[in-house]
Amino acid sequence: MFLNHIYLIPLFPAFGAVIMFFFGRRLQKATVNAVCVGAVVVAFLFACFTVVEYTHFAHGTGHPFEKILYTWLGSGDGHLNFVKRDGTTASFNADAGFLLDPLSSIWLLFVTGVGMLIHIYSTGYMAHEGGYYRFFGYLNLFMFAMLTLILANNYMMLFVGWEGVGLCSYLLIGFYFHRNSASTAANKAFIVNRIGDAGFILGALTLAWYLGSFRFTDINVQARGGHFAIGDPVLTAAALLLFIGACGKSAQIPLYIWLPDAMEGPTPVSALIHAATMVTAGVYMVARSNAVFVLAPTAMKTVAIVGALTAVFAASIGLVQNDIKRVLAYSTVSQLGYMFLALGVGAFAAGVFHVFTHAFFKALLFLGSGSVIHAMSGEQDMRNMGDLRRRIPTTHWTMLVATLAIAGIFPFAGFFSKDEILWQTWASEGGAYRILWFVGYGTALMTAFYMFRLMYLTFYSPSRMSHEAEHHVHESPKSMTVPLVILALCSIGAGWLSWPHSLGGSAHFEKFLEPVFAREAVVLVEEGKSAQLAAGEKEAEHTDKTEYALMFLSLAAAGVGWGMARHSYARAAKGYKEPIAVDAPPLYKLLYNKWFVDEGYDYVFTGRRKVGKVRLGVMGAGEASSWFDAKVIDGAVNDVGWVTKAIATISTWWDKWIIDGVGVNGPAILARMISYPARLFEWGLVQWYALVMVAGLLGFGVYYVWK
Amino acid sequence: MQSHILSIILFTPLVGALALLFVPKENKNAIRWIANLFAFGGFLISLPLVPMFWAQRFEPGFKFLEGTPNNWIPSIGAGYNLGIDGISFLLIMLTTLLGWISILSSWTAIENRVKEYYVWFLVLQTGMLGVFMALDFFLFFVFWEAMLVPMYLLIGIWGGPRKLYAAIKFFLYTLLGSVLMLLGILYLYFHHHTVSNPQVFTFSIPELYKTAPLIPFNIAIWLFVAFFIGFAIKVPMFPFHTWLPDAHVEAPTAGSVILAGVLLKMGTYGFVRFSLPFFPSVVSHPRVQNWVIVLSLIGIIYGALVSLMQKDMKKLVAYSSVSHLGFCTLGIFALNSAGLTGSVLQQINHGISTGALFLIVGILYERRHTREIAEYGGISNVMPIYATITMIMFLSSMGLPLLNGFVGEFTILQGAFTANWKWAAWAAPGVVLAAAYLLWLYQRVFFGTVTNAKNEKLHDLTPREILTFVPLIIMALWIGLYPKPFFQILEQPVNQIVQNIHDKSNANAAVNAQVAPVPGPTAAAEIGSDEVGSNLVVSKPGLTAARLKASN
Amino acid sequence: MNPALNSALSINSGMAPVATPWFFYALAGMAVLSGVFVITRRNAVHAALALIITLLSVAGLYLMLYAPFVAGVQIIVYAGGIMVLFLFVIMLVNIERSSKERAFNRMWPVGLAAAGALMVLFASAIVKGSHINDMFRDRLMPLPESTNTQQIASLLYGEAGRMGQYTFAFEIASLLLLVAILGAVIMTKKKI
Amino acid sequence: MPNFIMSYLGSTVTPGEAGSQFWALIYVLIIFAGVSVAVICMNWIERKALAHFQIRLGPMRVGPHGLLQPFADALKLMLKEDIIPAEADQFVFWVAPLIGLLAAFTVYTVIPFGPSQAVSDMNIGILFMLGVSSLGVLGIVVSGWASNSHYPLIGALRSSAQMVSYEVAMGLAVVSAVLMTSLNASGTGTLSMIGIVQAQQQQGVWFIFKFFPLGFLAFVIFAIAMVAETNRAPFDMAEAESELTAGYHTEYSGLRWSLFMLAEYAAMIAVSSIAVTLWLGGWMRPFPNLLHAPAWDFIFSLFPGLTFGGLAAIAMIGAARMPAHSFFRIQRIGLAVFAALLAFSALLLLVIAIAGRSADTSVAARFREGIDYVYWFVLKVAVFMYLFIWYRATWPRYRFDQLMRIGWKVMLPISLGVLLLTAIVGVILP
Amino acid sequence: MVPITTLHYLVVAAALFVLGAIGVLTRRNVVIVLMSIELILNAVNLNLVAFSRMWGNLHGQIFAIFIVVDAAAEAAAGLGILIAFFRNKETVNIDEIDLLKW
Repeated sequence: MFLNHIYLIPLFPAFGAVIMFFFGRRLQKATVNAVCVGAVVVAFLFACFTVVEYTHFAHGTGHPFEKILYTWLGSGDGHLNFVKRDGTTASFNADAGFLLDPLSSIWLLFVTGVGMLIHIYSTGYMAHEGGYYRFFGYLNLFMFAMLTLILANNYMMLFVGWEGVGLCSYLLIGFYFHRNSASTAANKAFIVNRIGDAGFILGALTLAWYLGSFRFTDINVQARGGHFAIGDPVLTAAALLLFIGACGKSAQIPLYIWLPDAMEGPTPVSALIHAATMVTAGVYMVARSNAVFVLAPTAMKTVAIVGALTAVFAASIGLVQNDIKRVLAYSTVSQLGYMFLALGVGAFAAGVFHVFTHAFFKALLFLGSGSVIHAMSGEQDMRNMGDLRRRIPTTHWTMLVATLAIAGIFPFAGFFSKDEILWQTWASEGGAYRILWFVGYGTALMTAFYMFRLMYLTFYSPSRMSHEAEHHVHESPKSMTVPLVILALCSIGAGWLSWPHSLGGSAHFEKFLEPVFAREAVVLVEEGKSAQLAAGEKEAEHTDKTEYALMFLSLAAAGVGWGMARHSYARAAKGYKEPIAVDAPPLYKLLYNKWFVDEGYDYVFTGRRKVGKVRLGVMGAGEASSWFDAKVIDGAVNDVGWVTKAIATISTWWDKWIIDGVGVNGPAILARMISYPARLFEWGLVQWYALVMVAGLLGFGVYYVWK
Repeated sequence: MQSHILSIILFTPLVGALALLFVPKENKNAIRWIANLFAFGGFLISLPLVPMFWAQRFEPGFKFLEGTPNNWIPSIGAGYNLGIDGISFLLIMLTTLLGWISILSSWTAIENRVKEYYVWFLVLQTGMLGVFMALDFFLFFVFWEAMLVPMYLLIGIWGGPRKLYAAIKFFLYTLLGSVLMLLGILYLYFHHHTVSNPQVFTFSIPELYKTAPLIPFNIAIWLFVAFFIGFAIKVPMFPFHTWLPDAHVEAPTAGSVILAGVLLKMGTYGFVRFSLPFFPSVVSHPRVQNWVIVLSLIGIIYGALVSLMQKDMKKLVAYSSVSHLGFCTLGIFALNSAGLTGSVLQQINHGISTGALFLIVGILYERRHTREIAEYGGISNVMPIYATITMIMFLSSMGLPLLNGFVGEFTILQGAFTANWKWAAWAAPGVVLAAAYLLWLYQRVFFGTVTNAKNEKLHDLTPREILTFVPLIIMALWIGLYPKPFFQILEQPVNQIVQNIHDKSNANAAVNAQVAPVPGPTAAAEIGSDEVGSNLVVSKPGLTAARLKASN
Repeated sequence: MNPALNSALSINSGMAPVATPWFFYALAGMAVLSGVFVITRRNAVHAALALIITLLSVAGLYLMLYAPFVAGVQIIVYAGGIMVLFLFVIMLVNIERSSKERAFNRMWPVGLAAAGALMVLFASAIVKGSHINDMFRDRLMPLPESTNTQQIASLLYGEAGRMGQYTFAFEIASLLLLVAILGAVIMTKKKI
Repeated sequence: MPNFIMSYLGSTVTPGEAGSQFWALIYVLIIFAGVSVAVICMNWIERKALAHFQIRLGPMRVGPHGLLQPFADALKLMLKEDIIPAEADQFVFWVAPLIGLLAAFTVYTVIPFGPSQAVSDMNIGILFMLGVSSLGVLGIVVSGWASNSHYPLIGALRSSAQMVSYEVAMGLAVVSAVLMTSLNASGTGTLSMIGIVQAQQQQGVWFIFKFFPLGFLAFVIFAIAMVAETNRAPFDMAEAESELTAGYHTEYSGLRWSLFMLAEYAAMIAVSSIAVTLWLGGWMRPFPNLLHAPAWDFIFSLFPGLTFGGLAAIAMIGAARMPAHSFFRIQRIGLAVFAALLAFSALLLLVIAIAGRSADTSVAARFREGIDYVYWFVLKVAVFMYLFIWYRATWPRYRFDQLMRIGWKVMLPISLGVLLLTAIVGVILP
Repeated sequence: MVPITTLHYLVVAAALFVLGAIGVLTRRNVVIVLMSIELILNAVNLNLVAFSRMWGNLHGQIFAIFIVVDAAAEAAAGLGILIAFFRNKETVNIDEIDLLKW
């Protein structure tokens, strides 16, 4: 029953958003809570029941359940068709359809789950903020977009969610619109996302053009059908384009700049959107189109490399940030880097698992930092915090759990998912990605360091708070702490879902996801064991010693990171010095300024800053073209006008002097000369004229009479 | 029995104009009420057309035919001959809707010479409707020119400071175009005479459809150029667009709504109705098609870039329409059903969203009498409803899914992609830039605190102003959420045009091969097929096909 | 046409000329004489009266030429209408005062010479004409004098519904008169 | 000679038609005499009637009951000095009355006293009549101008203006009458006066009663125009003593003045006889087809005799009631002689009536018929004359602008309307 | 007496015509000139009626009637001009009316 009405899941929050849009202004806070939070809670319950019913429906085959409402784009009955690359025609339509399979059911669960918790959390957090109904309206709209994205059965429906999510992040980041920085950040976020979306659309179009349809099912069937060669150029191009979309959305290297600025928005927003749900959309999309990616090894390599690079790069910046939310933002970027690294090396399941665990502890971290800021009445800079351990105990304990999880300490979720990824990077493709393992390992070390740095600076180090801040410090209300505790439990428990074989577990999570990624990948067996197979049945053969060694190494890295952080920040009193600043000031300056990437973009891409006197980038092009338009084309038109005027003056001159002078007046004067004698003849006397008439008559008569 | 609904729709505004003549100049209210009454009446009368058309949306050819080919001036074969198909039906509905809205919106905007204003507006309305309905080239040209004069006056009299310069520029520019078009028409007219077996002179378009493609290639190319310039100026396409920003900046609000909403569609309508069916071989010729596509791509990027840097809101929106219409022309010259459908749909969307944008700018202009962006800031604190409506309209113009902009743009991209993926690749940044300049505008005008003292006291939207936006928002949402009916309406005419282009271009493709020493690739029989990509015939699908990279 | 009258007419169908030839000479003489008076009299009124006499004598000539209707019209329009007009004008404008000045303009000899030449021309034309035998032959008049008005009417207005030969011309003539009336009124009335 | 007379009486055609100048001359003389007698009687009757209207006796002194007064006046006029104003244009001054007289009398050539009793039956009868009457205007104009003084000039202008404008109305009325003549089988009307009367005979209805309101209306218009045409009674602006000192003929005196008077009266008679011919059926006796039994013919043929008898009786009573005083004796004898004269003519007429009663073509019958025609015609004209006098007695004079206004803005439109309606009705009714 | 023939009428008409011409050409007084024009027209009429009698059809006479109508119109107009002219020029002599002189 639930499965058939799967489309209701996104509609619940949509319904909430619509009510807020029309009646929000007039509702009190309680009703707003009831409507919006209620909508998400209902959506979550509905989602759980749907997933349960789905497991019965698919009983393990992973066969996707599809429910198509109506044809959204295209004329539906197939007349509006287009010519595919191989000349055959295919009907152009993208239907408003919903699909549920293991992959989307996982996403469904943790999105609605985390979403619900954050909604509850934000009732407390936003209690005394203005525009309460507007905030929840946007949140619900976001949930609607995210759920559409997850449940979409074709690329276009996915794109609807994709853009919707981008819009909501724009609205939410720009929630405090009277703050200029917030609106610029919002703009930046939306435009960068749009760049990604452009890539995504082109990718989708290539697929449609090549495979004739937008639906995931059709594409996967064809991709896995074995018609296409590995490394098929078109598929590679499509995969790359899709990956650009993913980068845009999930803030990977070239397009990550918007995420750190997105911290301008309220903290629950950052928690929900920029930690748990939206940023994972890119991963979901890549995972969803794994069949295509698998056929494009080059694309897989780029994904892996970009993932790794983003991870290490973001982590490095994270080391020196002082704003608590900036640190977490960069940690999210680096964790996303990990996920893409996993996808890149073909370990889709591992990547997804890391998304799953990361959602919990990163949301927890953000909410925790939110309650810290709430406690510190708006203070976000870690340098004026410290010694909050006893003042806000629940927040402290929950954040400690999250930090342990993210650092990858043993029993916590982070260990299992990160370790799995590192192991997969090491083991896949016979060691081709080993170099990336080192990068990953370094990032793990840095992650542990900056997370514990955060913990020490906020909780354990001696208090550097200003006096009045110290007085106001108070533990957040129940509505905020309860979600924190729940999330803490999840971030512990989530990891156990996929207890690795090597440690005697049965990796339920992977088994659950297996049908989505591998099963039908019976690709050209005669081509030899390609990466294609690796992703599928890897864990059976070798749980040899290297895996244990790697586990130990990653634990060691976490421990070392923790130690270093403790060493340099445990006693960081007011005016403490950053160790890196002390040891390598240029490196510190570089890292602190985020590798001057933003400035670089401003110079090169957006053109907000002038290079010397010339403005480059889009704005530069804009100025150039508007100058060109005003001066050259308009100039040309005006010149044409000027030329015609010039010709006109010449022709008038010509008319006046030559034609008029000579041609017309000449004969006129001539005529006057000639006519002078004749004129004498005219006296104006009537009788004279009569006489002339009579003379004429005479002549006439004479002629006739004497003819 | 010929249904006369088209004539009724066509002449209701004119009747209104006449009725207005009798109203004394002084009592402005009566004039306004009557003008609105007729404009709304014109819209209501066009409503029954919807179900009637819906019933016969799949039948081929023109519907609601009216009048015989040469019953107007038999001596030269000009006939009062009306008829519409899917494309013109949508554009007519757009015209009547926007006509009514713009008249409603100019309630308080126009204070001096109110009577002439409304009379000219209603005449303009008839002119526009006539263009879309005319099935006779002569009638078409008459309406085409007739529509120029009122627009010139609207800009010239009720415009802003540099109104005369703008009005004259607009008028001369379009006139130049229409003169060339006239030459084209005449050539077709005489060619038809020589070719048609009962040697008859006629202007009726269905007749000309039959004989126009027979024109040999090297002449047809020049004809196409003539028509192209005529329509390109109107669209406006890249090099000919400089009149648009001036015309828009100086035109009164309602004038620019109509100018952007409908007048620009004349150009694209001209392409679809005349250039494509008349010169299939020329249009599908790779070199020509490339040129036009390049121009429209430039239009998209260039338009977006220039609008990014504009100081004046209206100029910004004007350049945005250059960019949007660049999309439309891209869609048209992709020469496949998706491209064409997307292009017509995008025209409707552009009409709705840009119409709304101009109304938005108009509302601010009405309150503060300035369009400089720097003058504004933090408006959303003062006028929340206005801010939300603007946000919706900006999103629709940007092409956010679930709103009308996306549907049009995506189908065009789809069409362009299947035609030649490089085109779509170049068009995609247009979408991004659209987001950029719109959001930047939104931020500078709406976000932030109220800096300029004058902005504090601005009152929010009056019910009348909201009423002007309601239908546009409804249409935007409808096309965004459920565009299927629109696709079905456009299906038949578009397929017909595309099919016609394929048959004709293949038919005389062989002919052209000998005639025009075009260095087309020799591989495939079709001329310029791989270039076009859309009708590429690869011998065998699947693995071992020539590893022709898709992106050549 | 009542039968009684017809029978009466039949008896002198020979239609001898209405009056004896001397009537012609009397009338012609009177006409020419008063014609001379018209152009010689210094006083406009006298000229007018002389003209009236000429007109009446010409009307008489018409009667002799079996054209009673034309004579009637001549009397009514010319004598009754136009001459009254002339007299009116002369009296209103008291032109009479100016009769003291020169009656003839400076180039009267040239005028006279031209008129004389005209006379010579006419004379020669008449003389030559009379030589041609039947140029001015006098055929028996089939013209029934009594029904002259009816015939003119039929020519002017046409019979039994059909348009006469001159109906259109007649309408135009009426138009001409209208125009003349308007013209006269406009030119003369001080303030219209 | 007798058969000559008989041939005359017997001829059924007017002398003009018959082409015999001699008879035409005799006719002219008879008419001239008849008209002068009529003028003289008119003069007397007018003065007596006017007097009796104003309850006074009128001229009683000259001759019994003033009967000789007209002759006295005539004599007086002939003897009076004939003054010609200085600076007047002698010739024109002399010619003017002549033109007036000429115009007045030439009308009579056309007036039909009987089917053959007219000087000449021109087929443009009515046209000729209108033409000549318009010539009258000339006389007046010229007379006014010739007397070289302001009042006559203005009087002349005014009266000519009046006559010209009413002439138009009169012409249109006449045209509508002529139109009625064309409503017979052959569809062609006639302008000749005799023809018109015969048309009335054929159609059996006097035109005054044809298409009832129209004929009568045309008649009324003609009657009014008639009065205006002759500058009489309400329209006598020209001779208005109070304003223009007798208008155009102030400077005239003596015989010339009498010529004007003669012309005026002649014009009156002429115009009324035209009216009679056109509308009242000319020489037809009243109720010709209603009471057309021969007995009625006989009774009506007795009328001439009876009227004269009546007159004689009146004269006889007048003579008897005259006072016996010697002064009156001569008058009583005169009156008695006059009465005897009247009685004798009555007797003669009765004899003719009785002798010629049979409708055969005997001379007596023809003679009786002739007398009947003339009698009825003259009776109707007499009635008109009486009307003229009656108008003069009762109505005040019109102011000149009222006069003109009525002429142009009232009479003309109505006459046009009547003409139009007659044409329409004539076409509609078979 | 020799029977009157059309020739006689022509002679009379010619005479009248010449008289009219003399009047027009020589007289200074506009009224007289107008009258002489009337004379000329009468001469023409006479000719017409004479020929109409000669040829035995009525066209001549009808034409004469039209000429009479025209003469009336012409007289009206002429006198109208005369009065208008007289009112502002106080003179009636035709040779003083030379506004059209170059």
